[in-house]
Amino acid sequence: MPKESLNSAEVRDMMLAVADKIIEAEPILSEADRQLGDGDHGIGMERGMNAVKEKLTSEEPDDIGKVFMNTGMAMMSSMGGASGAIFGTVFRAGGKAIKGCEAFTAAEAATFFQAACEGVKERGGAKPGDKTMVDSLQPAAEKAAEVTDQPLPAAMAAIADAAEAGKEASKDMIATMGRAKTLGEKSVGKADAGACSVAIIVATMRDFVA
Amino acid sequence: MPKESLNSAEVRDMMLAVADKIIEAEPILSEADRQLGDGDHGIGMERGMNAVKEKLTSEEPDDIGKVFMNTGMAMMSSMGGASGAIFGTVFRAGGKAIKGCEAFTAAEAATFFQAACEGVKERGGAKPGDKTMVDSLQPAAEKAAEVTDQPLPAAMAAIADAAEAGKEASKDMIATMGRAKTLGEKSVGKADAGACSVAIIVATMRDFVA
Amino acid sequence: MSVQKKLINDPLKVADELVEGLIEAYNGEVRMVGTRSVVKNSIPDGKVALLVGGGSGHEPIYHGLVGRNLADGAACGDIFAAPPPNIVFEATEAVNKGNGVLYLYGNYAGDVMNFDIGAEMAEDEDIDVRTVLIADDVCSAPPTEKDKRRGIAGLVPIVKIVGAASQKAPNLDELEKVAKKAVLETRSVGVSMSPGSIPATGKPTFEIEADKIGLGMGIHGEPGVGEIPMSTADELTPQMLDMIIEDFEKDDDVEALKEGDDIVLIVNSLGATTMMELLICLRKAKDYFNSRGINIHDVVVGPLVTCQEMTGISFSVTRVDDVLKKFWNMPCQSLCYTKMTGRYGDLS
Amino acid sequence: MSVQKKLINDPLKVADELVEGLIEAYNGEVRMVGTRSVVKNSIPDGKVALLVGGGSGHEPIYHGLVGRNLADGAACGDIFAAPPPNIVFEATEAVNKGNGVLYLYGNYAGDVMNFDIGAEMAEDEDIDVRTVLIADDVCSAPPTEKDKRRGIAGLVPIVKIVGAASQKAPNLDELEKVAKKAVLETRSVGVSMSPGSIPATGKPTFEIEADKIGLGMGIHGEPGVGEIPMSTADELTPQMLDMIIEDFEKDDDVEALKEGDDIVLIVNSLGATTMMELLICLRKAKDYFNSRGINIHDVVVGPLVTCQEMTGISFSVTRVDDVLKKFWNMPCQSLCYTKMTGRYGDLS
Ligand SMILES: Nc1ncnc2c1ncn2[C@@H]1O[C@H](COP(=O)(O)OP(=O)(O)O)[C@@H](O)[C@H]1O
Ligand SMILES: Nc1ncnc2c1ncn2[C@@H]1O[C@H](COP(=O)(O)OP(=O)(O)O)[C@@H](O)[C@H]1O
Ligand SMILES: [Mg+2]
Ligand SMILES: [Mg+2]
Ligand SMILES: [Mg+2]
Ligand SMILES: [Mg+2]
Repeated sequence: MPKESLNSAEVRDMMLAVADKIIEAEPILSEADRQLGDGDHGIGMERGMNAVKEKLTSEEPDDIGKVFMNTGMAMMSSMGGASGAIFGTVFRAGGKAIKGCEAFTAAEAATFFQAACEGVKERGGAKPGDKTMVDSLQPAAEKAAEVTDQPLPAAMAAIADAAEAGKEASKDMIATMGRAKTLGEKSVGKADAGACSVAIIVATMRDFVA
Repeated sequence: MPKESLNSAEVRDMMLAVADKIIEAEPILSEADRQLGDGDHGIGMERGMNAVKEKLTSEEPDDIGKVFMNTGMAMMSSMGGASGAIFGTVFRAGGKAIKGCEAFTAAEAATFFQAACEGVKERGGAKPGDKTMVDSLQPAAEKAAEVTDQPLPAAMAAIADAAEAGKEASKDMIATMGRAKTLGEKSVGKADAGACSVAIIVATMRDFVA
Repeated sequence: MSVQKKLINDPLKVADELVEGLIEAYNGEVRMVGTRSVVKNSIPDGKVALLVGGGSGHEPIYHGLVGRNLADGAACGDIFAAPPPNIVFEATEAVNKGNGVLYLYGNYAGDVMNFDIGAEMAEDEDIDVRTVLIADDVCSAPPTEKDKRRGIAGLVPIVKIVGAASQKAPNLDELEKVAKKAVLETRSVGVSMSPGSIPATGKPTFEIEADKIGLGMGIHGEPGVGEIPMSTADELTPQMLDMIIEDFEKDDDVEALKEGDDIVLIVNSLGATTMMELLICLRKAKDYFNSRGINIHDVVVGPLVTCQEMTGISFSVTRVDDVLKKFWNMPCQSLCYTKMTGRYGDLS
Repeated sequence: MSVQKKLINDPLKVADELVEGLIEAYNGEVRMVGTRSVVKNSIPDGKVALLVGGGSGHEPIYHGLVGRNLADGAACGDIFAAPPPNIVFEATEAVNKGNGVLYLYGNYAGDVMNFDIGAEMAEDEDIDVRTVLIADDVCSAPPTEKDKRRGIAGLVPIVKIVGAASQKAPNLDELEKVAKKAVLETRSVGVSMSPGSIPATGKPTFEIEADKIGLGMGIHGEPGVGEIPMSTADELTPQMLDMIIEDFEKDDDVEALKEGDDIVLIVNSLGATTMMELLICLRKAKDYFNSRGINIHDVVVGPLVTCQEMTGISFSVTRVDDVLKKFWNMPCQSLCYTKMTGRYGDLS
């Protein structure tokens, strides 16, 4: 049954679903990183998501923003690596922006993704086109801003499509940041590992509310 | 044309033939050592035989015993390893025993192989049955003592058969010396690398006089 | 290359377990702090502290550089992953003796972000933190973009020098100056013949054809400037050293390496490359510098900065003037590098 | 395992070239003598000299053990081959300072024969030579036949201790006594997961199934006591240490290792096995000795005695009483092992 809005317990369940999907995708994510980086992205995300599950199931989910922030904190302090800081920032910055909100709707999603994207860009200095997870997160955030008046399931579907398209677009980009940058032209044709994670995260959120 | 006796130039040429055969057999000898030891026997023998060629072609072969002794010195000082000392001793001890002889005949061959075998046993402490080159050299020396009254070609043929049979017999032995000893029962079925070298050396001497 | 048989336990716990072992290797000189930091037991009050760190799996660095006249502590990440901010912060608190903490680590996006967040946490506690990034890999960006370069085996002479300097440094400013100078004067080039594998997946970090080597590859298997045919020690050594010499020449921030200069030379194995190969390459490197009138003041050879069982080699050159030389010549002791006395010490 | 891509030149010249490189690594402290010997530049007149040696290809040993408070010289053979007698003799002449030369090397048939012939040559020149064989590998023969045992990584603590003792040894007799005691108190066990390869042939030195490891294998890939299934660090470590403890128990020539004893522990990589793995095993070894009340006085971890890119690990234990401990605690410096000061030295 489609959900028009989520309460804090549902947001927690959604994040638990995200955690499981990412853990499941570990081999895919590691392989993507092996093509362009050092091959550990899936391992790191799995470690982070296990910490998320432990954190979210050990506390009462009293605030939607805090559920996301706890997700971010759990990732940041367990993962390390570029993605620990980056994905930790996604959920910490995104969650902080909607702290205190009563329900997670398309409007909150828009606030969340835009704050997340700004936070990541500030933290890591990556611009769109640098072949990082920003290339999936930024289109998602932009689309989210356009669909605030839609029901949550439709909005999340549009956002997920944008994230997926961004990830696909990252294939054509030449890496300029992080470990892949010296690949230069050779990096063309392969999707960025972090962008793959963003696409999976957003798709799982879409499926949860659908 | 069969040779009844060899002068010092012929002995030198025989040793040059031996050197070429051993160099040619490098892969076989290394493989035999790889089965039971550290896999370098062929390399060491090749190094030694290259030194022998250099030594023997740089000097006039005035004395038969000295040709053999120079062969031994060249091996001993270039090879190192167990086989440098052992095969160096073969030719040094054998050569010393016939120093000053006028011609290399079956009688000199007998003196040569017996002194060589005694020298090796004293140097390395191996007994027949220990699965070393002694298991090829000792039967060769024993046979040589029996055939002193035969023409050199026939005598060398008999000695070569004995060396070959000794090498074959080494397959059934359990290694108790050197690197192979901890193989124990597992060493059964494989010929000793040094025994393979002895068999090749004696066979080449046989072919040279035949 | 097939999956390696590694002597580990739970593949996801290797970082924790190896740091536990590292503490034992130091046999009383260091202790574990917080989640996964290594800190010296005796840091004098008021000492300007030196903190290093980075991902695990490259042993003996980074945590192996904690020691006498070296770093005071290390923040240890998981395998090939920068330490999270909380670990950086815990290490910072533990090494801080009231006179500030210098962060000195390799320039990787993940490390920079996590150490920066750690520094923000430390500053909230009024701990003075300064950061100098190690960026010695000349193949990872042109001299005009040194801030984009990776840190590889040049970190060994840099941490050695800065660690010595930190013993008597009057304040963070002075130590930062030495560190910046050491970084500026240090340049490295690496090659790799075959990959290491990630303990958790058993998978190699990259693929390469049997007759090729990766020129300029990073210590996580990051691609370098290209693949070239496998060659000999005597061909490859000058080719790599030329790249270092050219980099000193092309970089406006630093003088060219010239006749009469003194250098410290590091010949590093990336893991499975043998000491035999390092020595054969060193022999050629000595010729190379001799013929240019450049004096090898000291040389360190061995597996110092590794990527599991990766094969490959890197050269690092640090030009040492009288100041850097003084710091280089001090004795030091750690898992990664130990030096009893100066080159012409009193013991025969 | 496929043929390794090695950074060498002519495969038949690797031994000569690596020893040339080794001389450069010592940067003025040692020189090449004769065909292929490494000798310290400053050996005091009248010093009882210490000569080590053996085949090349196991770097950083044996020639890497020449150094300050260590060996005075090394006779270097070709890859995996004992040095020929003339090299032994040349090294002997060079280290001899009128008070005799102690030969201290691993117990291999080839080494014994060649060193013996070298000693005969030296005696012809009135140089007093004494030989002590290193035979620490408990898997290579039972305690009743210690004279048949191979020398493996236990040679590192033994040469360290005897090198220190040789600095002040009054005569060859006294040094021989220390050496015999160090040998008696040192026991090792090794395992191997995969072979190294011979540079000249590119071939691995042995074969082993993907899920097996060779227990008790020697440092040239000599078979050990059998093949066992691949296992974990925490299972294998106590299994190996038990063999060492049992050997001390069963040997009538030596007391059992008991509570309160002090030991020096060596955790050695046979080549490509990572420092990460060594540290994980060390962590378990520490537990093991702790629970038995045996005190690890000092520990050395790293690739010290290798066989090219072979994977595997060995543990060596030397029990140190007050005399051996005094020698252990002295500083030393060499390519293979450097120790700045004792455990509680003056530098923080
Ligand atoms: N500065 C950055 N800004 C945004 N994303 C980044 C940045 N650096 C790296 N990333 C993302 O992190 C991913 C790599 O993560 P991971 O493999 O876990 O870390 P590491 O690079 O430390 O091994 C990249 O695919 C990229 O999407
Ligand atoms: N004590 C000994 N007496 C006689 N022959 C020996 C002895 N030790 C070794 N050998 C011979 O040497 C051969 C091995 O030679 P090689 O591989 O060249 O030397 P290493 O054992 O030093 O690698 C063995 O196959 C054996 O025949
Ligand atoms: Mg990665
Ligand atoms: Mg051999
Ligand atoms: Mg990583
Ligand atoms: Mg050998």
